[in-house]
Amino acid sequence: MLFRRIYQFLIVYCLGVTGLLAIKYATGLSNYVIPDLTLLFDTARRMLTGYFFDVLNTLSVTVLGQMVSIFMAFFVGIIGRKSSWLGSFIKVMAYNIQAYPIVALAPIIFILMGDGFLSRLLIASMICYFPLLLSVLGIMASPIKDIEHFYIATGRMRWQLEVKIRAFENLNKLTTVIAGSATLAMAGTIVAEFIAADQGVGYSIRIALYQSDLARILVALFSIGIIISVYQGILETVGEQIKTKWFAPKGGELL
Amino acid sequence: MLFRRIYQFLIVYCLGVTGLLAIKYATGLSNYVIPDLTLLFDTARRMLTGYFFDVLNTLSVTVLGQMVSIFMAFFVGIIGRKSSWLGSFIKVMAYNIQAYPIVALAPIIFILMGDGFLSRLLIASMICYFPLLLSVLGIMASPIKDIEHFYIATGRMRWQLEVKIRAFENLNKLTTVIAGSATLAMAGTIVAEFIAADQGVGYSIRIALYQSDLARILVALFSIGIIISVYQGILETVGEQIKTKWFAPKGGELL
Amino acid sequence: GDTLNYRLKWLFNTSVAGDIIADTGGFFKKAGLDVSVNEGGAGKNAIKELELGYANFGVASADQVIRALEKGADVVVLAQLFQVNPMQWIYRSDQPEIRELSDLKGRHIGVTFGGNDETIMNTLLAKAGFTSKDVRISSVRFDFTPFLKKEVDVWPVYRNSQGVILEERLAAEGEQVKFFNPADYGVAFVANSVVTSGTMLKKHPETVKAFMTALLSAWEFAVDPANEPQVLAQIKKKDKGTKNNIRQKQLKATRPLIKPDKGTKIGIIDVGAWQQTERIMIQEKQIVAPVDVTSRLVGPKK
Amino acid sequence: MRFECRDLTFTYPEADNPVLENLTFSMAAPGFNAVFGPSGVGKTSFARILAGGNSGPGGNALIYEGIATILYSYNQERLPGWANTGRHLEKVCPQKNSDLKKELVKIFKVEAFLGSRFSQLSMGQQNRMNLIRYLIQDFDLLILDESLANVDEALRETIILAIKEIFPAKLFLYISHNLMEVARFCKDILVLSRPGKNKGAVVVPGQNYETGYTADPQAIDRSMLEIMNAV
Amino acid sequence: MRFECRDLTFTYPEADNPVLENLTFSMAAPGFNAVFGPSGVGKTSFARILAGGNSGPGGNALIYEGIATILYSYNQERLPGWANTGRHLEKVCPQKNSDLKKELVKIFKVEAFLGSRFSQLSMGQQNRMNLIRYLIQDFDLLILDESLANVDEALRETIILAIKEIFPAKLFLYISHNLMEVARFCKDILVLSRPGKNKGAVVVPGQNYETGYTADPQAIDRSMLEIMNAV
Ligand SMILES: Nc1ncnc2c1ncn2[C@@H]1O[C@H](COP(=O)(O)OP(=O)(O)OP(=O)(O)O)[C@@H](O)[C@H]1O
Ligand SMILES: Nc1ncnc2c1ncn2[C@@H]1O[C@H](COP(=O)(O)OP(=O)(O)OP(=O)(O)O)[C@@H](O)[C@H]1O
Ligand SMILES: Cc1ncc(C[n+]2csc(CCO)c2C)c(N)n1
Ligand SMILES: [Mg+2]
Ligand SMILES: [Mg+2]
Repeated sequence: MLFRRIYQFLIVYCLGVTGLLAIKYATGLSNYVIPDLTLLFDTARRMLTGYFFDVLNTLSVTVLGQMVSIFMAFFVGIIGRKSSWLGSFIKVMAYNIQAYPIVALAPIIFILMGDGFLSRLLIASMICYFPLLLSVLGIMASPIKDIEHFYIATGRMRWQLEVKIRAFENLNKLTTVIAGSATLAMAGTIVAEFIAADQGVGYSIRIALYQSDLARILVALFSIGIIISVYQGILETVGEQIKTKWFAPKGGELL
Repeated sequence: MLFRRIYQFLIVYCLGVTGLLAIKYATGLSNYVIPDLTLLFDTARRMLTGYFFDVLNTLSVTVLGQMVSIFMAFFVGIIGRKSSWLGSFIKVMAYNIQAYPIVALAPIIFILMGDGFLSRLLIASMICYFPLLLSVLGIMASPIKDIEHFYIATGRMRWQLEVKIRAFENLNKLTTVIAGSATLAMAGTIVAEFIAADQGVGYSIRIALYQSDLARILVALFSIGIIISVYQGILETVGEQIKTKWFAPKGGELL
Repeated sequence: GDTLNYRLKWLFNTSVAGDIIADTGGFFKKAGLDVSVNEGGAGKNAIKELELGYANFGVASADQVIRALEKGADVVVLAQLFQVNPMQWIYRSDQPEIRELSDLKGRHIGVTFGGNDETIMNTLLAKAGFTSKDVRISSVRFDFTPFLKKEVDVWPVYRNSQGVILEERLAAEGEQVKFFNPADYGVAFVANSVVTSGTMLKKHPETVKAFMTALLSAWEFAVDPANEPQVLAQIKKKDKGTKNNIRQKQLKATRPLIKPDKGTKIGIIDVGAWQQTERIMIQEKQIVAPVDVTSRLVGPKK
Repeated sequence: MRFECRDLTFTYPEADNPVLENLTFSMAAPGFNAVFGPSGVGKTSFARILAGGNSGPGGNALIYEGIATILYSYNQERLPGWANTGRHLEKVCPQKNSDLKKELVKIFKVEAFLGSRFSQLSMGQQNRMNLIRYLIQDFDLLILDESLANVDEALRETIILAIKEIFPAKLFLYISHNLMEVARFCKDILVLSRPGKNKGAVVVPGQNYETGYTADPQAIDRSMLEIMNAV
Repeated sequence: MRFECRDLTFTYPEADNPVLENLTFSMAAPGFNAVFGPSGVGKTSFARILAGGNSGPGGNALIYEGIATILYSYNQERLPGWANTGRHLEKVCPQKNSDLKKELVKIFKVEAFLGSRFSQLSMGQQNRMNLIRYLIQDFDLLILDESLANVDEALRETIILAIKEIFPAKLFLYISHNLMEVARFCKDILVLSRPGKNKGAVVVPGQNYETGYTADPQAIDRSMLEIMNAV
């Protein structure tokens, strides 16, 4: 699984680079616009190790940011699942904040929180939480009558139970979204670093962009891709294990 | 519904501005860090009309971008729902492209495709499609055995039918995600404009940002919020109508 | 004939006054040219556009030109717009004045990592014999909140655009500012210049000549104080957000950068400064080997 | 304890004709009573309206005397999947009924799969597990809408007789398609027939057998005939 | 046409004991046969293994002679919700069977709700609608796993008799908890009893009544007794 993810990423990456090189040689572009392989390897030799550690730095924020996002998404999703005024208000709030592109909110965040670790974390979480929220809202707003009826009828229904029932019945969807949101958290962290921080791979990309150095950007994308593949592979493996072990699902279905 | 969305947005906005002003006066920040109300109203008087039209310009790309995203998400989600090699490959590709922060890819896109409408649209769609994809994948990968059994057993199952069944059974979740993705498409368009375009409200925000003019940014956020509220209110109303009219749901459930 | 695309380095504002006038003031048209003057920005790169055919002329800073040459781009310099680099540092007057480089000691200085202000500041610090322990360097972004909040003392700005805006904004709160200009300490790092591709120059020398003549006379017109009302009115059309008085002050600040004294011909290339720029970039390891930039300077030279 | 229904009419929002029309009858409680009628006649609809009480769509047409808590169970309910059925049973069992729970577990023959998840049970096992958790609640009226439909006949008889013995003071409404069973074990049988036929609702007495009964085939036949005539 | 099962053993992945152990029997086809046994004995498991054919978990223990197409229907299936049930029926009806479809619609008494969505039907209506769509397919063996469990007895009899009349050349395996019904209408009845009891599988002959039959109560009782002894 993990291994597959990595070599599939390598295929995707090579396809991308091959495409760029095809454009380069077809239209005779210089190394300044699209680097050749020599330059690419040379840049990789010089920068890869550094970028690798930059990505690990980014990843540390990503992991935390993803957790914060999951927490926020469930929090808002659970409150916002009702069609009451408050539910709808929370939803409007969550949606509106999302509609503001983070690039526009960033200055306000910096004014309020400075440009340290917290801002990075906040921005990463804000980018990552919304897609999660949409799924959680969709799931939390759909009753599962054949299970819930008993608890409602006997006055046992609490919001925790309702959430648990709906989450459990949609475990597949939730794990897909949560595992998938890893890349969102990563992208979010990089965006945050890009506009604010002075650490992480997003910051390195910003510098490379300043100098229009596509070779460095491609090397950075490579390190990002490898590490995100590994991270996601691990998440997926863990997700599978949680699903099969902990929740002991309908083992051996005959249909 | 629509009306409620708008005044709820106004509340959110006023809360935000009040918070900023509270910080301003509590920590004695000057007008050049956080503008006071006079400066804010003055800026609004000068810029609001212009920003309003900028947002409408942005909205035109948003609507198209959202459609492209929905199409892409279903396309990838449908192909990627199988756990076959190809399905997994498509998924890795989709995830990897997503993991690359658009801020890093955008310059490549703008350089290769020019800075016209198409680049804006592509970037907006790329930002918006991934969260949609996650939901679509989750839904498309969960079999609905009690409905699908007959079609599989009688050799009638086609991918179109499978998709239709799973989409229909998860209509609630899908409409939530699609309506919610409007704000994602909006944010995506603004980011695209922010990075490179020379039209739309993202471009206006960039100019304000280069001058660190928070008053203008706040006015821009106001226009964005109003228009996105209206757009989303309309989407939701349409969604409700589709659900109740077209699909004639379980009218009058007694449980 | 075909439309010529002219890609600026930055957004439409007063510091591109001549470029705006060339277009809206009819200078290109008079020369029989159909030119589309396009805004630049952080995501834009004129030299790449020259190569991809999206642009025929462009504005690029000297470090961009040198970097592009190192990677084999076919770019030539037609004119050097800024005789004095507008890249300067702003600081509040209530801080000790920076009279010599040693006064930088202990200051909290902003630089854009990867930007040319980093290269310039590193050169200055090297000149002063400072190590990284003698000053505090902070990474700077596009918005100057840290400076406004007094978290960073010495902040990099383009003297004629953000410099003016900041000056005004602080003045409104009763604070005065000073500027620190690297050129005063012997660092003449070249800024924005007009470029085109070698192929363009070879194949259409007449067009290039006509273009440059029109552009430079537009700049002459733009910096002539006598034309101020007209010029400001033209800029306003392209740069609506800025207030009138700011625009006026920006124009005033732009003139000495473009035309430091009456005798200076606009666009004249300061070869010595280019050579220094290349040297600095080698020293600062921005490029690995010399690129012989002087051979690519094809416009009128000092 | 009594239950009455006066002129109950109900039409589904999108339907042309009412499912229930001017339904009027009364039933003495307690007892193990039944609702009987052909497929589609409106038994489930009726049961769910009852379960809604006076605040539901039935409104004032429903008159409950001495009946406060109404529970409605049906054969397609599921238990959540995160724990085994035994744990779920424990969780929803009021302290005071834990002995009752143990007793029912034995009678319903579910001990063997208390350790299994609900989705791993056979249909009849699911039916029984679901019904137990209702029986250990506090209720005055419990509706069993085909709640034992997928259990085999022998076990069903055992279960019904046990329920009658253990809960003599409660009212049950048993919905089943098994005519013989209804005729044997139920006290009052509300027979629904299609609206339009204008027969209204008839309450037929059943044989109401208790544990250790001796069947009287002719009496059963008579009850069955009466029920069939009422349909 | 014949169907045989040799030493079929099946254990669920997480279970301790097999559900089916050394199941061995053979059955002549065609005919309306049954699988009978108490709740949880393994009828559904058995039926689904059969439906999997030789490529399923049953593998070579299953021997089909002259039986190529096996269909498995059960009572909890649903039709998609986007169209009314009539449209769905049309959609899945092979051209050549459209007369058959019309006939079945009449016999099954489903005309009245062809215009309704599946979720708006009562349980018995859902059962019937689902079964019709299987009957209009091409098949050699159709398994009815409680497919009529929620239909009333009278209608169920009509339906069973009609199926026997219309499809005399096909093999059916009818799973039901109604002993009387099985004894009356089925030809061969495979009676499953719990593994461990080591009784194996017994095939008991039923009365196999056809349309217009006259019931012989004693013969029925004999069959019922024989079945109950085999359990
Ligand atoms: N949600 C609904 N909307 C419209 N009509 C409905 C709805 N639910 C049920 N009906 C109709 O109401 C009638 C009665 O349904 P109900 O489920 O009450 O029957 P029932 O007596 O329980 O039948 P069965 O024995 O088959 O379960 C049926 O004709 C059915 O089609
Ligand atoms: N997925 C599963 N995993 C483990 N055990 C299972 C699973 N499905 C069924 N069982 C067990 O296998 C046994 C037989 O189940 P099956 O559903 O075949 O019974 P059945 O004869 O159809 O019963 P019923 O008449 O109640 O439907 C039961 O004890 C059940 O608990
Ligand atoms: C004329 C002119 N004005 C502003 C910029 C934009 N810019 C580039 S770097 C930087 C911050 C200091 O390094 C800023 C504001 C420009 N390029 N040219
Ligand atoms: Mg019913
Ligand atoms: Mg079964």
